[in-house]
Amino acid sequence: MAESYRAEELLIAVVCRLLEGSRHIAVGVSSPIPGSAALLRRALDDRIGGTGPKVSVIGAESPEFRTDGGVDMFDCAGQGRVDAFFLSGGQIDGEANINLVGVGDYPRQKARWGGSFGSAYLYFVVPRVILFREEHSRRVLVPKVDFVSAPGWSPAGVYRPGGPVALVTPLCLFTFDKARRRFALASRHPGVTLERVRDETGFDFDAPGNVPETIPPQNEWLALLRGRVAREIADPYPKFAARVFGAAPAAA
Amino acid sequence: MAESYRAEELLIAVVCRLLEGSRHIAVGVSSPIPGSAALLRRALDDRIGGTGPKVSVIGAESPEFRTDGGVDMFDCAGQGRVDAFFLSGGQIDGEANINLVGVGDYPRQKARWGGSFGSAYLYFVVPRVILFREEHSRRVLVPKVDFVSAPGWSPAGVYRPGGPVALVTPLCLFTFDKARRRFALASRHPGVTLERVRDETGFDFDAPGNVPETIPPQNEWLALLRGRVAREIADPYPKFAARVFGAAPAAA
Amino acid sequence: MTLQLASVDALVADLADGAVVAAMKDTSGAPMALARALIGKGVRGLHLVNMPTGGLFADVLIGAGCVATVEGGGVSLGEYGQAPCFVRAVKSGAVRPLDTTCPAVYAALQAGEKGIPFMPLRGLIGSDILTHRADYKIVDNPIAPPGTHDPADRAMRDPIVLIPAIRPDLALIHAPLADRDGNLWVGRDHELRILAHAARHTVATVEQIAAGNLNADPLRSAGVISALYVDAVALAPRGALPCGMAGLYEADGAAIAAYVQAAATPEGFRAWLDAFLAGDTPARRAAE
Amino acid sequence: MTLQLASVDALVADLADGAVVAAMKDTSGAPMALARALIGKGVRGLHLVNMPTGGLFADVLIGAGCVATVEGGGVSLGEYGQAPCFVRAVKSGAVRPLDTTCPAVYAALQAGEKGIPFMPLRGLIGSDILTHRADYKIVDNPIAPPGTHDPADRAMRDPIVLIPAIRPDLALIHAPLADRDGNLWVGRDHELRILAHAARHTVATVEQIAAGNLNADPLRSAGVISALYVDAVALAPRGALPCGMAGLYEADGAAIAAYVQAAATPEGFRAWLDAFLAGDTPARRAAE
Repeated sequence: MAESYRAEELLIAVVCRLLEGSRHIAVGVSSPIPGSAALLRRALDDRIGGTGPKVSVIGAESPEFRTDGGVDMFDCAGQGRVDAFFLSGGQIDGEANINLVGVGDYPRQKARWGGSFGSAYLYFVVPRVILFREEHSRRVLVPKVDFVSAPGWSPAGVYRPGGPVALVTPLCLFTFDKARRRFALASRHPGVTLERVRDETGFDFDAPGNVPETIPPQNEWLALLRGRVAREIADPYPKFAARVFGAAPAAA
Repeated sequence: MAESYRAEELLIAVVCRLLEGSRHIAVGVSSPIPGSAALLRRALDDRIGGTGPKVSVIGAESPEFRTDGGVDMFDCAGQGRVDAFFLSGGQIDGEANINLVGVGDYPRQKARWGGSFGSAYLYFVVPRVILFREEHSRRVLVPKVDFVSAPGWSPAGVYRPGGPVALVTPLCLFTFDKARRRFALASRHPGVTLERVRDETGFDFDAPGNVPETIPPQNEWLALLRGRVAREIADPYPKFAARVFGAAPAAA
Repeated sequence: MTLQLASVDALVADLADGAVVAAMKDTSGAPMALARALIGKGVRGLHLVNMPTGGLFADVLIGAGCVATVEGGGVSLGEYGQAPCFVRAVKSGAVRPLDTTCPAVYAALQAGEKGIPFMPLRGLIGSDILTHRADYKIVDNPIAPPGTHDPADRAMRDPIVLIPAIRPDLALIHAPLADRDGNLWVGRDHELRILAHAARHTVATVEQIAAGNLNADPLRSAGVISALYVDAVALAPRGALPCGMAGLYEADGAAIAAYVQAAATPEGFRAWLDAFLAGDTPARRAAE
Repeated sequence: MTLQLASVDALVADLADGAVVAAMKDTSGAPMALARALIGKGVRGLHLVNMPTGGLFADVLIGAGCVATVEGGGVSLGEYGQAPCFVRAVKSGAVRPLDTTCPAVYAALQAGEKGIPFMPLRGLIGSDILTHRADYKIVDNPIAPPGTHDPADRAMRDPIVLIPAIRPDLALIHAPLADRDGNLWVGRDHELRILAHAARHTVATVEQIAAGNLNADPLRSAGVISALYVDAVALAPRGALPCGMAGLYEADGAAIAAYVQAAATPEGFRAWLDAFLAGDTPARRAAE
């Protein structure tokens, strides 16, 4: 019988599936769910006898996960040595443009966020960028972002080995079609209807005739998640680990 | 009464005078005489209550003199933080072009030396480059170098805060006139005639009506040289220190 | 060349209004003791370069009215939320944001370190960062592999952005350790070395003064900023608080949360600042 | 991710003829044990990048016929004189010299490290290096300060050289220490980190294997090349001889002087090489 799971665990499982085959996954700041997904990926790969991906967590203290600093991390991505990364956005639009700067006319905007951080670079050089946002609403998923921190696609001739592959929200999983510059609904999370996704999404997207439901995390995934992964994610994200898994850091 | 001195001590004194006012002197590989001059400069400045220049000796082991490595040293010079450096040449011509590569048609030359090393960069960015060569002959001081490792001057518009100020040989001291792109004979070492300098120099140079004789090192300079400087230069150049000053390394 | 230890105030005494100052992200040693000195001195109009992002240090300086321009990848208090003074100052126009992406800040400072006028950087093309950065130039990559660079074919021209060098007038550092020769130990935080090299002048507060020369220790010397780049050093134990120092002390989370709450209004920030300037440090409060 | 220790020969077993290999100057840990493996394997046509200069390691590889192109700031045995095999091979045309200046090698590898196509460098203009380096481009600095860049005024155009990136196929390192996770400790020799980052693959011989993870030690970790960049490690105590290892052992001056004398002729070099390949190391000779 399938165990019950938390909403976070479902999202972790969705992201984890998108990371299959990665050799080096980097996780940015304030990303406990993507971070857990990367660690789950590693735990799964380790189990089947392979060598799990290297996971670098920006801001982690433990030698196993920490980076050599920002310059090295960006250089590493520039060398093509980072396969997967996660980005978010205060606004994300239907062409996968992301906005981390603010709403309204720049620079004196009516809403101002932190800034573009590494997005305008990493979105270009990391082959598998997964967009992740814990709010699915028309406020966030807009027809056109007010400020392009990083564009979802680039014209021919622009050096761009990287870019978005998917967008994960609490309602669904979209995949990004690079050629068509559009999202397609790949699965809706259990209990979510296509209509609800359409209602709460500000941009137009493709949807197959019969949108499958997101597969919930298997029992063995949940066991790994609540064991090894929970202990590991408690290094960079102790509060998250305690809240979701009731876990203390591995080293504590 | 003036003490007798060795030929090396005279050259050290000549170079040392050219270093007056430097805050940071860098010394390249295989440069015991320039290195000793830099350390004498520092010893003299320290004596008069000032703070002597920082002396970085490429290849030195002691923390006091060693550099942070090649990249840092070149960057440091690029920042304008190296005031003086020394270059030499298998050939040096009358426009202060230097050749560290070889004689004859490149690349299959009839004589081949090591290569240009840092010259093609440091000659441009270090304000006070002193050319130093222990052989004064028409073989070395040529009308035109066969290969320009680094040019003695640059056209207007080329970024060039640095360049040659002087050429020191066993026979004499030339200063370089940047505007006229010519050397001028500043002094001939004791016992050397203008005629001899002309005979043994392959390029044309300016000479005043009455060329002064190089001032020999004062007794107090010789004392410093044979004491503190001899001990210090024995770190990077133990054989030189033993041969010229009979000195062992300061730390030994 | 033995360095005299200075007072923290003396480190910034000569800093002129309008200077370009730079500091690293809070987790690399937030120079909070230096923030107190800068605000106490009443400096104005600074161009603050956050390497590559700003946090509490930047927000406090902005709130105190010291900053005219804030450059970097972003300003945020991370898990504590948005930086309240930064957000307010940008919205009101009190501060001009020079938004960019983190690796562009590093590229600019590395260009400064090398004495080159610019550094190329991938990415950025098509972003609104570029729209608002007239100082960034797009050129056609002259080194593009053969066949990819046909000037007649716009699609094949391989555009690339050039980031102009930054050479800050003053770098502000809080480091774990200095020696009396003026060398700083920053451990594996190699970016602090880039910062000190790029800046025309560098001052540092430190947690501790080491006995002997840091470069004489083969283990320490791998993490040293040479005295060549350091103008003055002052002792400021726990000088990063309420931010943390890796391996020495944790950030004071309660104090940062209290800051976020206080700084939600200009009046609240002013009251917080008065206490901060009066030296009402978390350490002192904890002792009460 | 525990690394299996390899044999020295295994480190280069997959290296193809014609590959671009890079190593640092002899004083940063000459990978002499790897030279033996490369020559034993009979690799040919290498493009050898000396970072930034070559010494005994380069000269031996060249003499053994492994190298088609030698790139760098120079090849020399320093106080022991010219590098005999290099000089002979350049004169005969057996090896193509790609002469440049030391900081250009660093710039090329730093561009490789950053994944950018080129790095600008001051200097070089008017040198014959530039005459023979068609791959180096001169452009007008697009970032020149206002007023200095009038396209009509040739004298004011601020030309600057762009150095194309180098990404070696294989970096060859001899380091003091590695751990079983594949991290290398290189201390203050930060350039070795640039080399490993720039190269697509890196192999290393080391003097010793550390207990535990080097990154777990706050002092060691400042001088570590992350395992992320290291493909394989082999133990080779005194693996730099007859070159020295800073802090561990001195160069064997007598052995280098003997090399210079022997390598003055092709026959002499061949005899020296036979002994070298047979493992007739200075340490062994000293024991006899």
